[in-house]
Amino acid sequence: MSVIAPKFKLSEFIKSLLDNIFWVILLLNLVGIPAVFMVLFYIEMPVINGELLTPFLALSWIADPSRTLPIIQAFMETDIFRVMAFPGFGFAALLAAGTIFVERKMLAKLQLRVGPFYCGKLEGILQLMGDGLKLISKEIIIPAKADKPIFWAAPVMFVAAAAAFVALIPVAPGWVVADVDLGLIAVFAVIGFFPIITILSAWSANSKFPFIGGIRALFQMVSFEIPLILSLLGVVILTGTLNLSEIAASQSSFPWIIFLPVGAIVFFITMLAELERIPFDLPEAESEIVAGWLTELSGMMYGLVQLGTYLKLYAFAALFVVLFLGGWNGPSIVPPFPAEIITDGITMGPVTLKVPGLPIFSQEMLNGTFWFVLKTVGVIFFIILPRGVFPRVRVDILLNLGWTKLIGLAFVNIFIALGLLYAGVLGPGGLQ
Amino acid sequence: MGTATGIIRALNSGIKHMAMKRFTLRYPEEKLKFVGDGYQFDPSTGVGIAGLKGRHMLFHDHCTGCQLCSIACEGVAEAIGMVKVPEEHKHNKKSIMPQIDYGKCVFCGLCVDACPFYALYMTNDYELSSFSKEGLIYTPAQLQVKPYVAQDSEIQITSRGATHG
Amino acid sequence: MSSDSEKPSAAKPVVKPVAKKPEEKPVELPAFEKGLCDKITEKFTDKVEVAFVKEDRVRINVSSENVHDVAEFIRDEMNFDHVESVSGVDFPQDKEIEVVYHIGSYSDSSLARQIIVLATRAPREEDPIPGKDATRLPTLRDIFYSVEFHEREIFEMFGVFFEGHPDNRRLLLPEDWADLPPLRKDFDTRGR
Amino acid sequence: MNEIMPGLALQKVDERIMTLNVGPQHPGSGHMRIIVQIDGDYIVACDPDPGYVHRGEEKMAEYRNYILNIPHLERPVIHDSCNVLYPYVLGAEEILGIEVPERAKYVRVIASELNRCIYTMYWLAIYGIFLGHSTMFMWPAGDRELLIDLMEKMTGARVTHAHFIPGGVRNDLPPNFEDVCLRQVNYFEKRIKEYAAIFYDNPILISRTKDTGVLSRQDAIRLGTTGSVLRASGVDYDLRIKEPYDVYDELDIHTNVMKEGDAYARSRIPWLDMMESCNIIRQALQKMPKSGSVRTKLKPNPKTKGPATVYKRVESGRGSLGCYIVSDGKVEPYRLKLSVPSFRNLIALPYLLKGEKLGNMPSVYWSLNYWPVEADR
Repeated sequence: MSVIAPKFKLSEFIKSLLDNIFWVILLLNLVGIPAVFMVLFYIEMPVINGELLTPFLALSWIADPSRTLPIIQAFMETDIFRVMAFPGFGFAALLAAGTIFVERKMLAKLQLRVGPFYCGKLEGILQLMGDGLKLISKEIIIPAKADKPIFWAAPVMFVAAAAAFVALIPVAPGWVVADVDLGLIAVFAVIGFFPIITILSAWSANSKFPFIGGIRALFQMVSFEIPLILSLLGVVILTGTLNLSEIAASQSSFPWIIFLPVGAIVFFITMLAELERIPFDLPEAESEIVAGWLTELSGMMYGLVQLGTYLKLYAFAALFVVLFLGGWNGPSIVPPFPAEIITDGITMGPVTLKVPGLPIFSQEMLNGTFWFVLKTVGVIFFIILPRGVFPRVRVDILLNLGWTKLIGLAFVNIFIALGLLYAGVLGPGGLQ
Repeated sequence: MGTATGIIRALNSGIKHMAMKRFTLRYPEEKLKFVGDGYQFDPSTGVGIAGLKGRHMLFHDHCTGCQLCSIACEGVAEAIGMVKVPEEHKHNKKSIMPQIDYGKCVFCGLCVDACPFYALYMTNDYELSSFSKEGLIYTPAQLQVKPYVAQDSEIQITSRGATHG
Repeated sequence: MSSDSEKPSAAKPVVKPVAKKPEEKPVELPAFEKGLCDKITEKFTDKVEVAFVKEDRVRINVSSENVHDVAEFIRDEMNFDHVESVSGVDFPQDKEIEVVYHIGSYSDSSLARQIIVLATRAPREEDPIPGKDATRLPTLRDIFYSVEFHEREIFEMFGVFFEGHPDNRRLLLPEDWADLPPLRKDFDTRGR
Repeated sequence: MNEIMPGLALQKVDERIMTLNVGPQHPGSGHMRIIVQIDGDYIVACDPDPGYVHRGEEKMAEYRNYILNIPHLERPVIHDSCNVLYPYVLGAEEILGIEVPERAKYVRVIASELNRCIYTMYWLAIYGIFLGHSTMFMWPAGDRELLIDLMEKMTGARVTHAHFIPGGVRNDLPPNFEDVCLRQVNYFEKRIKEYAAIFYDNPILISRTKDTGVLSRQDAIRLGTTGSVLRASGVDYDLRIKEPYDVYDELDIHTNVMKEGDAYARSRIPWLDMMESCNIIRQALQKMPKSGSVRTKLKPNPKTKGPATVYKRVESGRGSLGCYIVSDGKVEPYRLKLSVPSFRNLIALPYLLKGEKLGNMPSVYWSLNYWPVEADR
């Protein structure tokens, strides 16, 4: 018998399990299904088999295999799916979670240690879930003299701003949450929110170390926004558009990094600074100012900020891919969907199953997503790698770098772009 | 371009190390190998024999109850107390033997140096954790037991870096 | 406190038997150290008492009035430039606290092995009020900058107030320490 | 207030000045507090406040005899426990009048050099993490294991060895130790050379620590600093050469001196010293008598020759470490004073930090090779 839990009884354990299952089912019925219905009422329902779908029909027909896929497809067309799942939050959060795991394992490998190992049996793959559960279960402690409403709101606002950033990223042709014409301007606008949220959180905590960290974050982000914007001007000059989807589409034959390597390097460095990653993690420099502006955040508030940070990391990497590496463009490697399945159905011995609604995703979309994710992961690798290699820089070196060197290089990049434009090599829309 | 070369050298060094072997000793699964059977002391020459300073081992047939180990511990940790044992030995008139509190012991081994009768040695056993303070107090009967210590891992130096086997 | 009264009687000869050593066997004295010692005795003839001259170590006992001058002479004329250690030794039976400066030299490589041990004594109070009683010595901070923290430590550990020290505050002990200076002999660790 | 309690002082507060308590519960301080006053990003005043881990080793030593002092006197720097015991053991040998066998002297030199590397690796790991370089935290912490393994084979304990004793060392080397030691030390040296690309030649590190906290040669001498801080300021002073103890005069030792005196030089000197230590270990293994006694027999409660005072010093991982023993002829020391290098280097901290940026505080502070527990004793 274990000493840690001496009063363990199997019958009581099973009883508690049943108890939990009962409550889950009860809550699902009382809250979950009404919520689903309410959501469905606000979605424009498609016409399937000549009949307008109602929420009731949607839930009942989904059990019919011949109607399941068309209904799912119809939901994928809706905005709420795009915001919550594929090009939006869910997809980004999944990539962010993957980033965190890969970062930890990769750093561990670089540092000749093991990293997360025990949680989830397979090389600690469930470690992130464990950390999340821990953060949720922790008590949230708020400083006594903090400005409570702002202090509470700051982490939520941080995640919201990061999610807004994510919404602007086109993942595959046509797959983008907000396809705005002034997409790049919108990106700059969203980036402009982060220093404000940071300084709000830091100021409202009413504590010394968060205050210093917040001020550092403020001037770091503000001073690096200018080279960030300038470094992207080259791309805008060459493409003649601010729409991110069109910028990505314009790189069908070659990515802009071939012509604008200087701009890409400047953007990469400013990206590291905007993301507060080593070597530019001054706002969280632990040996000087404890944890910077995150010092007083605890429990899930800290978890939210971390989630927002990694969403932001994904969004910046994706922006780099869209602007310089050609977005979803790449050789077609996903095989076309076998036509006989659509026409003849799936034959399994004597049974032939005809599934209407296939294919769910088009070949173009799958191919685009594949290349996009591959490139993004590559960029994320190079964002993560400096953490294992470089120490933290100092404030004056950072500002010196931002205000003198990077702005100068960004102007060099603009002149390169203008030169290319006037020499007639390139024009708006790509290679002439 | 000294800065750029320096940065590239650093990145290169970092990436190269990803191919090296992990050095971590995964403790509960792997356990370190030690030399010898623990620290011992030869009173005739006055020189110890190398070995891990772990849990003690008491040889009841050598112990005379002279309290020298207890006196040696007095200025260090005060971990050794003399207790009555229900045994009768000719050389141990008072029937007292050391009882060691591992909550206090600092494993310096000066008690072993103090013993003139080869009665107190140290062993390789270092896993002494217990759920209670009382569990850390080892009576003479417990100290008599020779521990089994798993030793399976050793530092190996390979072409891809050092590793714990 | 019976044990305490025994200690000083044994502690007393710390200086004296060794102090006679140079007069008894002057032949065995190492030459270089003797030269160092002679330099000081020439200048301060009867103000200093040479306790011993050993290999690499010269010990000089000075009264508290002259310690400042002797230290200045050691720094200016003999190229000793820093104090390695300042230790206090409590002698309750003599009613004195000895403060020992170990002075070394970095800048002169021929003196690298040498340590001049400069000892002086302050009166000792039975009931000390650190900083307010007669247990005072002149500070050497203006001569050797490196004694700053050491003298602060002696102040809190022995209650020796260094007059002229710019920053005579507590260093290691907690702010609310309201007991005897802990390294004095009458501060017994047993039973505390 | 100032008169009642000398430790407390009320200060006037300028509105521009912000007072930061760096420590004792701060990732960038260790077991000490640095009261830093900053004006914007510049430090205008700095007041180190050690003493959080003071445990009165010197007082404890007055109640124990010369042998029982050994386990607790190594506690101030457990990572450097052989070196912190070394001056005490040398002093006790002079007071007790014991000779040390030749082989024991070599064993002591090997143990002392191994321990110096172990300490320096730990110091380097923390220097890495202070600068935000997590790899430089993990690599030294892992490679240190190679030497800890050697010390464990040699002394039977991983950290607090209690190995040196007046009259030699506690036990002889285990069989086959020389080969294992040579192999692991050679690999260790190869490893620490790899730190150059990622840490010491890293342009970001150089730009961050170069020309910060410059301690000139005159100031280094005047402040009485020691060890790597002194050698980084251009003073060639190493007790292993200047005042060789045991068998250091028979070994070929080379000191590393840098002229710059900034935080970078101060952090580079210990690294170079580690390679020198590897060299010394190899020489000592070669010259060591292959057999012989390692310990002069000693009673458990040894008698002294009579009243005496001894001041012995050795070069530890942080600098010269002195031990002043006053004996009144009893079995216990009458007074024992450890003159520790960390305490001597601490005086340079307020001097160097004044006028520096806040971002330089960790690099300057830890480059002083300061070990808070040792300074408190």
